[in-house]
Amino acid sequence: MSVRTLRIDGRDVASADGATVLEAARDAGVAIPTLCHLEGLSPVAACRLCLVEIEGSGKLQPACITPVSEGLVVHTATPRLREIRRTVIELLFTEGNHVCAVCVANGHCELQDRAVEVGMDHARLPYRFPDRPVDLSHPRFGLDHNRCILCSRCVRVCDEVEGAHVWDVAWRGEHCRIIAGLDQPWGTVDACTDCGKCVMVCPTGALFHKGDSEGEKHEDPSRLAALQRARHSRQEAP
Amino acid sequence: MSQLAKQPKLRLATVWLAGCSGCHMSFLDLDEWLIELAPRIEMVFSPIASDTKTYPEDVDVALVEGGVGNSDNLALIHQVRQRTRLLVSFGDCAITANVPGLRNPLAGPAAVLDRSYLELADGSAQWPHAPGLVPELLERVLPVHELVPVDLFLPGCPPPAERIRAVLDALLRGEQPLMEGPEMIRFG
Amino acid sequence: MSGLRCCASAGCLARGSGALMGALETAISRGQLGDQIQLRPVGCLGPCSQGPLLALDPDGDLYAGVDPQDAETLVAALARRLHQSSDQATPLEWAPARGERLDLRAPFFQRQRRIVLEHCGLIDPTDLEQAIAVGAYGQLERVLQGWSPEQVVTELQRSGLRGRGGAGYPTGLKWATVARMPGARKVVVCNADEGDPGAFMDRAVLEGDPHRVLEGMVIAAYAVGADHGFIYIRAEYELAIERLRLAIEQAVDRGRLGAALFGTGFGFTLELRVGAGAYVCGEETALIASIEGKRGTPRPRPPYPAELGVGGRPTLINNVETFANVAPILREGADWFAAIGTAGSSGTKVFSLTGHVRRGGLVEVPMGTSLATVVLDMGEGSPHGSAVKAVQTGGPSGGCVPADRLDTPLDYESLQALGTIMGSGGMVVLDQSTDMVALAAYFMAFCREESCGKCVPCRAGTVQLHGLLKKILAGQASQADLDQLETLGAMVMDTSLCGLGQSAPKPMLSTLRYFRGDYLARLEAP
Amino acid sequence: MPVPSKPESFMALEAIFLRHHRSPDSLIEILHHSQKFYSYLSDDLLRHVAARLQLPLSLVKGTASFYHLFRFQPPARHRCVVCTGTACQIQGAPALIAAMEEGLGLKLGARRGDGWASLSEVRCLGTCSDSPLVQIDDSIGRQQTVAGLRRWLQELEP
Repeated sequence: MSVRTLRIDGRDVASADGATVLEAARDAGVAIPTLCHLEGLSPVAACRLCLVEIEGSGKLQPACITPVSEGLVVHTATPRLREIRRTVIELLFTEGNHVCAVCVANGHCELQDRAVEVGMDHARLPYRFPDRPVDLSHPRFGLDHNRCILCSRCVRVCDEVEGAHVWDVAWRGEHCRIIAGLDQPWGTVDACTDCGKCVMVCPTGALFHKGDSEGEKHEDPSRLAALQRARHSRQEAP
Repeated sequence: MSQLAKQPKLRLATVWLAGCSGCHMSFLDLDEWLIELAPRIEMVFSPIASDTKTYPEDVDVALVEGGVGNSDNLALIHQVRQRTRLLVSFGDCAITANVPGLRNPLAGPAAVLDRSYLELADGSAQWPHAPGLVPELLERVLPVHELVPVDLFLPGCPPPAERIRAVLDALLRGEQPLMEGPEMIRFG
Repeated sequence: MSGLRCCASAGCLARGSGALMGALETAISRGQLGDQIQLRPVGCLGPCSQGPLLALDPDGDLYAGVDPQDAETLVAALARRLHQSSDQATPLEWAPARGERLDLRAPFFQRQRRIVLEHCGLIDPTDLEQAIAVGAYGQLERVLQGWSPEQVVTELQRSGLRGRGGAGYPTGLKWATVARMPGARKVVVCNADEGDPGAFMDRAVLEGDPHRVLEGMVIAAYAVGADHGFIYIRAEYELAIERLRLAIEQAVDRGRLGAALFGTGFGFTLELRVGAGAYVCGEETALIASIEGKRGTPRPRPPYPAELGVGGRPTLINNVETFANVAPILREGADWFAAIGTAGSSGTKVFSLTGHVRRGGLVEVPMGTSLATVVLDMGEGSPHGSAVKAVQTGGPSGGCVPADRLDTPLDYESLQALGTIMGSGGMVVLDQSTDMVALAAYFMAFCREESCGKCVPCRAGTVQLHGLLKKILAGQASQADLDQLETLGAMVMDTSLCGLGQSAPKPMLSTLRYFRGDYLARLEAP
Repeated sequence: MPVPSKPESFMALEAIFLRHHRSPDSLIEILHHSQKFYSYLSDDLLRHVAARLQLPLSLVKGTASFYHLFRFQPPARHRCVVCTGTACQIQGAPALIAAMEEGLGLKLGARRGDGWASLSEVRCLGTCSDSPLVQIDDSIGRQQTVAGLRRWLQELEP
C-alpha cells in the first residue's frame, strides 16, 4: 500500500492511499465533527458537518468521502467552517424536538456533544416544534421521531450489516421520516430480527431500549466497527 | 477588591417564567457561596429572595428562568428587558422552551387545557377562566430570545450550581463569562 | 395543392386546436378535397399566447385564434383558389371571422433563428416519413457509414455547443470524457425532466419533432460507445410521452433504433422512463437513482456519471435541446454552428417566453441576443400599459434581471455575472405589479417542497429561509432577520450536497441584490 | 400482522412484471402501472409489488412516497388542482387557491374525509401562455378568473 502525504491544519500527515481525509485527520489526532458517518457503514455525506476547505478547490468537501491525495492541503477548523458547523447543528436542533432534559440519551448523545463542540449556547434560528409520533410497538425497542436527525445510520446498518432492511427513509424534504416496513408499527414488521443494531448506532435518543429512563441510554456506536472486524477476520480464517 | 466593590452593589434580579423553578433550586444549591455572594449584590426582584411584586427599574443583571408561555410571562419579559442591563437566559426552558415547550407541537393550548382540566379532572371539570386573574396561555411557549434580545445564555436543566457560580463570578468581576465546553454550555 | 398545418402541441390543443382540426377535416372531406388540401397536425408554431395556430402553405401565412366555425369558409376559399388558378401564389381571399392573420414581419418572427425548431411546426410529429423527408436520421446514417466516433466527438467539441439544461458544460468535452471511459456497455441518457416552473421548451421539441432528439441520442451513443439509452421524462408531459413512445416504436420498426443500424455493427436500444413528480430528479445523480428505480436523492460527485452512472456504467447525460442540436451541427459543420451566437456561447437557445408579456410563446434566438430584443421587441413588452420590472431566468435555480439591465446579451457568462443563469430556457417577464419579496418566497417554497431531504442544509435550511421570507412578507421582521436571511442563504449555497440546495437561495439573493428596497420597506420599524 | 398478498387480485400487473423481467430497477415503472390499474397504491398492492420484485417493504414504500404523483389512498371524486408555475403564480394563482379553499372548504393539500374532493397544486402544467391555469378532474381552466372558478365549483356534483 502506497503512502500519500498531505497537510492538515498546517501539519504534515502521512496516510494510506485510498484513505479518506477524515480517516487521515483522525489518525493524526485532528478531530473533524461528524454525525451521519459511522465506521463500518457506507458513507452518505449528508450531515455536512465534516465539510473541510481544500486549497485549490472552490467548493467545500465532505471529509468522510474525499480521498487523500499527494500534496493535498486541508483546513478543518477555519472560522468559516466553525460558523457552518454551528449552523448545521442549530438546523438540526430547531428542526426536531430535542429536549435533552428528558431524553434517554442525555449525557451520551452525539448531537448533544456536537452542540457543545460547536459552541451552541442557544439556537439563533427559531424552533419549529414539529408534531412527530413515537412508535412503541416493538416489544424491546422504541422509536421517537422527535429526536431523529435522519442520519440514516439505522437504515444502513439494518441493510448493510444485518441484511434485514427493516428501515428506510420515506417521503421527502422536511417530511422525511424513517419508516419500518410499509410505514407500519415497528413491532408488526416481520423482517425485524430484534438484533438491536439500529439502537446501537443511533447517535441520539431516537432509537432506544424500552425501559431506559432519562440519561440511561449508554450505547457505543463504535462497537459496530469492532463487530465488523471480528466478522471479517473469522471469514478470512481457514 | 475589584472596581465593583467601590461601586454600588450589583442589582440582581431572578425571574421565573414558564419553568419548574429547578433553575432557582440550583441557584440555592450554591449553598455557602450564597453567603459570600450576599454582600456583593442587592437582590432587587426574585421569587425566592424578595417580596417585591413589581419588577424594579435599573437592574444590572437578571437571571430569567423559563420560557414565555402565558400573557403574564409576555408582559413581564418585555418589562425585564426594558429595565435590565444584562439579561441572562437562565436554563434550558428560557433558551429552548424545553419541557414547557413540549406542548408546542399540539398546535395551541386547547389540547393541554382539555387534558389537564377536563379529561383528568376529578370533579367539576371546566377550563379555568378568570380574565385578569388567570393569565391566558399563549399559542406556543417561546424561548426568551425569540421575543427580546438576550445578552447571555446559561444552559442546563438545571444549570449546575458551579456553572451559575462561574457566570456570576465573572459578572461580579466585570468580565464576560466564557461560555464554552461541556462544563458551561451542555444542554440537559 | 394547398397545405394546412395546425399546431397540435399541448398549448394549442388546450386552446381548441383539436376542434379546429376536426372541423377542417370535415370541411375538406365534405368538399372531397382530400387530395388537394393536405391537413397536418404539427408541433409548436411559436406564439402560443395566440393559439390555436394555423399555418397555410404554400403561402406561409400564420393565423391565430381561428374558430372551428371558420373552417368552412377557409376550405371554400382554398377550393376557389385551387379552381381559379394554377398559381397558388395568388393571395388567399379569406379572413377569419374571429382571430387574425399574423404579421410575419413582426420581430417575434423576424428575430428568430430556428435550428433546434427548424422542423417543429412543419412536420407531423407522429409521422416518421415526414421527418425522414426533411432529413431525420440522415446525419446518423452519414456518421455510421463514414465517421469514426472520435471524429464525431471532435466535431462536437469544435462546434462549441454547451449543455442546454442549465449549467452550460461543454457538450463535446462531456462526450469525450465518457468516450474515454473503459467498458463497452455505456449508457446515454436524455434528461427530459423539464422541471423549472414556467419552462416548456423541451416539451415543445418532444411534441413537435421527437425524432430529432432520438437521432441526437443515437449519434451520441455511437460517439461515446454506448449500447443502451434512457429518456427520462416528467410524467406531467402526457402528450410528449405519447409522441415519444410512438417515435421510438417507429424508429425501431424502420431500423433507426436497435441492432446493426444501417447495416453496421453498431446497435443502440432505448427505453423511456417516466418520472413521478420530483424536481430534484433533474439533477444528474438523482436522475440516475430514479432511472434505477430508487428514491431520487442525489449523491456526492465525484464520482461523476461519466465514470459511474446508470447501473454502475459510464453514462452520458444531456438535455433534450442539447441532443436536438447534434444533427444540424453535423449536417452544416462545426464552423457553421460556432459562427452563430457568441464566442463563448455558440448556436441558438430556445426560450419559453411567458408572464407579463404581450406576445408569449416559444422563441429560438441566436445566443448573444439581448434580453431587451426578446422581451421588448419580440414579446412586445408588458400588457395593460404596465412596464417591465424584471425578467426571471433559470427558474428556482436562477434569478432576476432588472429592467435597467435588459441590454444584457443572452449568453452563459453575461447572465451569470448578473447573478442569474441561462437555465433551461424559462423566461418569465415580471411587470411593475410584481412583489419581488413574494416572488422570492414563492421560489423558496418551491425548493423547500422539492428538497429531497437527504442533506441538512437543504432540508432544514430552505424551511428556515422560507420562514424568514414569510416573516418579512407579514411585516414582522427586523433588520436582524434580514441579515440572518442573507447569512443562512449563503450557508445553504456553500454546504448543500447538490445543485438544488446550492442554488435554492439564488432567486432570493438576486431579488435582494436588485430590489433590496422592496425588502427594507417591509421591515418593522426598529 | 401483514395481510398475505393476493396475487390473483393483481393479475393485470403480471405482464408488466414480465416485460421488466421483475428487475428491481423497474420499481417506479411498476408503481406507475400499479396506480393506473388500481387507482392508488394500497398496502396490499405495495406488498405484492415488493414480493414480486423481491424488494424490502420499506424500500418500496420509501421509494413510492418520495414521488408526488403516487397516491396511497383512493383519489377524490373531484380532483381540483391549481397550477403554481411561475407564470401562473404572478398572474393570479394565489387568488385562485384562496377561491378553491373557500369554495371547497378545504386547505391546499387536503382531501375531504368522505372523498368528495381534494385540493392540490401542480408546479407548472407547461402551457404557460394560458396562465393562470386550474384543473378540475379532466378539464383545464385557462386564463382562469376567480369569478369563473367560483361558478365552476358551484356546479360540481355533490
